[in-house]
Amino acid sequence: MKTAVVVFPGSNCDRDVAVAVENITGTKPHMVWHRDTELPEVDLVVLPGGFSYGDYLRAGAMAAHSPIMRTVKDKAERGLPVLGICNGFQVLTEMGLLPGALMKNRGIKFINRFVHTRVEQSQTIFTNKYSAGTVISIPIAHSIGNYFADEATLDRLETRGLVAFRYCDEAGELRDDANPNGSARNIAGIYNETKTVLGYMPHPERACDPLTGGTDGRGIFESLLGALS
Amino acid sequence: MKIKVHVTLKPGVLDPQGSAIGHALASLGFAGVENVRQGKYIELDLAETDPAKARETARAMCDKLLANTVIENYAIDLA
Amino acid sequence: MKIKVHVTLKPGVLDPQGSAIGHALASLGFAGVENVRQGKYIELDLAETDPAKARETARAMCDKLLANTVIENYAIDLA
Amino acid sequence: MSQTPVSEKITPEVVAQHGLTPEEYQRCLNIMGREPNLTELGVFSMMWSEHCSYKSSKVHLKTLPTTGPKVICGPGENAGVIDIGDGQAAIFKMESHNHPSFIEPYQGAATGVGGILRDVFTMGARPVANLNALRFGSPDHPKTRHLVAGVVAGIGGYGNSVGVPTVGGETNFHASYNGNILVNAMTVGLAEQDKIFYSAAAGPGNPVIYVGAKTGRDGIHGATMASAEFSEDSEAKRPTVQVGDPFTEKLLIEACLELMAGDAIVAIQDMGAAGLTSSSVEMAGKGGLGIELHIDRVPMRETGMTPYEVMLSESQERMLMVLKPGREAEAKRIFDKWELDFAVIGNVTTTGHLVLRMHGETVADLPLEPLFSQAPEYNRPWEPTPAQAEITARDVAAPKDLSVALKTLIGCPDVASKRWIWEQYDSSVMGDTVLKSGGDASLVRVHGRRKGLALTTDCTPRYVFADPVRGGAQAVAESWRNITAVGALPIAITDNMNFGNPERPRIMGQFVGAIQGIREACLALEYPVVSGNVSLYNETNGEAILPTPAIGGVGLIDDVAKAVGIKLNADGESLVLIGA
Ligand SMILES: Nc1ncnc2c1ncn2[C@@H]1O[C@H](COP(=O)(O)OP(=O)(O)O)[C@@H](O)[C@H]1O
Repeated sequence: MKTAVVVFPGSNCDRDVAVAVENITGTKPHMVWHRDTELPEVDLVVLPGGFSYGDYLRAGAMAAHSPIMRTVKDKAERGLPVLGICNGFQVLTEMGLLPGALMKNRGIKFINRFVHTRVEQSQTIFTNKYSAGTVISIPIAHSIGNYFADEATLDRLETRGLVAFRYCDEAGELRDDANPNGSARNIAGIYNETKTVLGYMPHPERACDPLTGGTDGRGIFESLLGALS
Repeated sequence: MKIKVHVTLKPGVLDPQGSAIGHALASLGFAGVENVRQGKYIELDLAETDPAKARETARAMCDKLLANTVIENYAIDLA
Repeated sequence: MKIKVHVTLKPGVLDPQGSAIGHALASLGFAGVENVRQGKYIELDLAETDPAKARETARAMCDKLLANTVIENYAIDLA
Repeated sequence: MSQTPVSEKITPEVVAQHGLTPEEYQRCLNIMGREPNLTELGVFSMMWSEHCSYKSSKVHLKTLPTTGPKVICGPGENAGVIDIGDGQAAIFKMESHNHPSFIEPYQGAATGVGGILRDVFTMGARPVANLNALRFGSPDHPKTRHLVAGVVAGIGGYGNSVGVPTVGGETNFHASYNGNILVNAMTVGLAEQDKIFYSAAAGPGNPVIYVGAKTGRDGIHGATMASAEFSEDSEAKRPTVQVGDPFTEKLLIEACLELMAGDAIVAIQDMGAAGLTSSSVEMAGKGGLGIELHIDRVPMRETGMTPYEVMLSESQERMLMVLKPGREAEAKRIFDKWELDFAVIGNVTTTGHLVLRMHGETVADLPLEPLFSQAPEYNRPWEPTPAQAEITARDVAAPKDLSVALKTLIGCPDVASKRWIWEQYDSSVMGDTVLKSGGDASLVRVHGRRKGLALTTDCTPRYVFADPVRGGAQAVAESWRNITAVGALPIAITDNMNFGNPERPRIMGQFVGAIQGIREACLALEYPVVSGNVSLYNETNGEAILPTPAIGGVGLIDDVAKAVGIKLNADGESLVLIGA
């Protein structure tokens, strides 16, 4: 499986995700600079976490307009898988590849802690190594992760099975006190219509090593490896 | 030409920053404060001197970058 | 009584957000854009109905919380 | 603002506003052999400030043990360097940003983090961990809540954005900090031993390069505002608090490390608190050379800035470097890629002078060697802190109800969980944090290896207040214990000496006592001091803070998998109490 990781000025999880991808897939990803206009031949594009362009104006707003993203958008619309993590998710909503928007956490503050999210769909390229309903323990690290969309959009996401992950308690219950940032309907991650683009607020790449964050995030990269090789 | 842009959250969109300010004001002893909303205020100078064209450019800037129309409204003033 | 507050960085204070927006606008092809500054815009409702008193309260809110006058200026509008 | 040259009239008031005593000014006159102009006076005032010259503390700091088999570079450079094996080095330092954080908690704390990060990556290290030692006033003081919220958000806002994990720290509350909080930030970085960069300029003729953000009128001393030549609105134009731009800092880290991978750099120094003045003076001074700068080539954020303003500006996110001849284009390419300002602003000379030019005209010319060798140094009078009566356990009545006592203890703000603080810090970015806040020392794995660094900050100010010598020793010992407790071997410390007004013998006595205690503990534990920072004059209305010598400790563990935390892992585990 060949992967490209897009590096924006201000990205800061680009190395982390590259390390996780290499460890799990055995192949070093291409690091693609935001000003490039061409993508290498790859099976997956990852938009990493961080503070692209300082998160100034709005998180992800400026990155959404960087030269490489025109190409990414083009290819994503024609089926190239894209995984946006944290800031990457924000970029995906800003460029319209995913619906809705990410807003300031309801508690305003930046939060870095382990949360539980429930896998809502197991039949996707991102989650086929999990079973539906599996609860994974995974860190979040953001202040702008409060998912918002209008009711009609939320209903559509639900009926089409496009909600990828939800914040929940250890037992998988969708409780409000298990929702760290106030996201609508406890949404932690969503797919596009074809389930080839995933935006996910938590950091699976930080949960791929038993010494530093457990291994619950490996499933995402293992699923992709299985589906895209 | 100076352009002033106000970007505010659409009515109905929750504004956690606004509410936090409301709480803080209350705990500082300011009574009777309600509906606090926080938005952005952006000022810039535009070389364009024709007001109509300037407004049009400003609108394009807002649609493309300055506001996220999924959640925000904007208002443009020329000065 | 509706209170509108603009909080802006004092002239000379670095405005990293403003400069970043300026760069982004330029790279989106908007020419002739200069001196982009970003500030905050806060709206709130105050129970007070006397304009002079409302303004005074608003001023106190700005001094105490809404602005840090070491680096920021504020302007109050009553509506 | 107009470009009128600054007034050349140096009155006793102007001298006093620059923080120089009449005796110190006499030294300037002797060195110059004439009256300095305002720009030159500004350079003297900065270089001879307490902050840059350590004039009150130097004689005592010299007594600290700073060498050892694992010390590669002790105090004197931007940060201390220790050997961690495999040809690698850990580079670290702690620094205060107390006063700005009190005035503008968010920006003050944020720029404090930015400054200490620069001290570390200037030396070629990639920053891998941040820590912070915070002291606030009493929790029920009306300002405390606002200050805590702002400082914590500022530390997080900067550290999270640059992508360096904030892995630990400490937080105390005490009424003595009501009007003078302490914000001490520590950064730890990793470098290859053969890729460490120092600040001494070399090679006359070599180009001097300015990179990073533009220079504005940030932080220029309030002292100068009285000068008549500044316009009425000058106050509005001179923010005394800088605004940090972590985004630019992140780009600066990446750009500098990219350039450092090659061999174009001869010397490099960040523009810290004393800006272009101390960076240029120190680089040339350490190299025993001269330096000539063209002020008009400095990238500026505002128009009409005078040489005085440019030299004294404290704008953030800027670096100065000396390159090998002919390597400018290569360096520029990298800084262009990262969209940072880059300018060749001068060159290294053999004159031994700092020469500043504006549009070709000489606007300042001063000899460097005497600026260092004749810098004021004071052995200020001090009184030892009177010994207090020993209180033994037997003197204290046993609490009637142990559960009430326990609740009181764990409910006390100093002991209560600090989770609400450290959850606002990204502690897991970079993927190598093994132990974060919540235990004794934090542990960060060396990227790509099994080994790791154990990190902690410690001080118990009320101990130091009661007995500076033992309190100073205790802070070092606690840091040693915290590192040992996770299974690592303590190697070296950095210190941040926060005290009141050194001109008061009682305060100076606290300082001297603490240094003595730190020295004794460091010697006994073979735990040298490799870097540090002194912050004096922490007082409001004559009320000094508790003496607070914060200690930042660094240790090494061969295999992070063998580290132990404080978590109880299973039923039936035995609890053992050891020690005195
Ligand atoms: N400002 C802070 N930043 C990060 N971590 C902190 C901060 N304050 C306290 N902590 C963390 O909380 C824990 C308890 O702190 P402290 O009470 O100072 O510990 P101890 O006295 O046991 O050394 C430590 O793990 C420390 O790293």
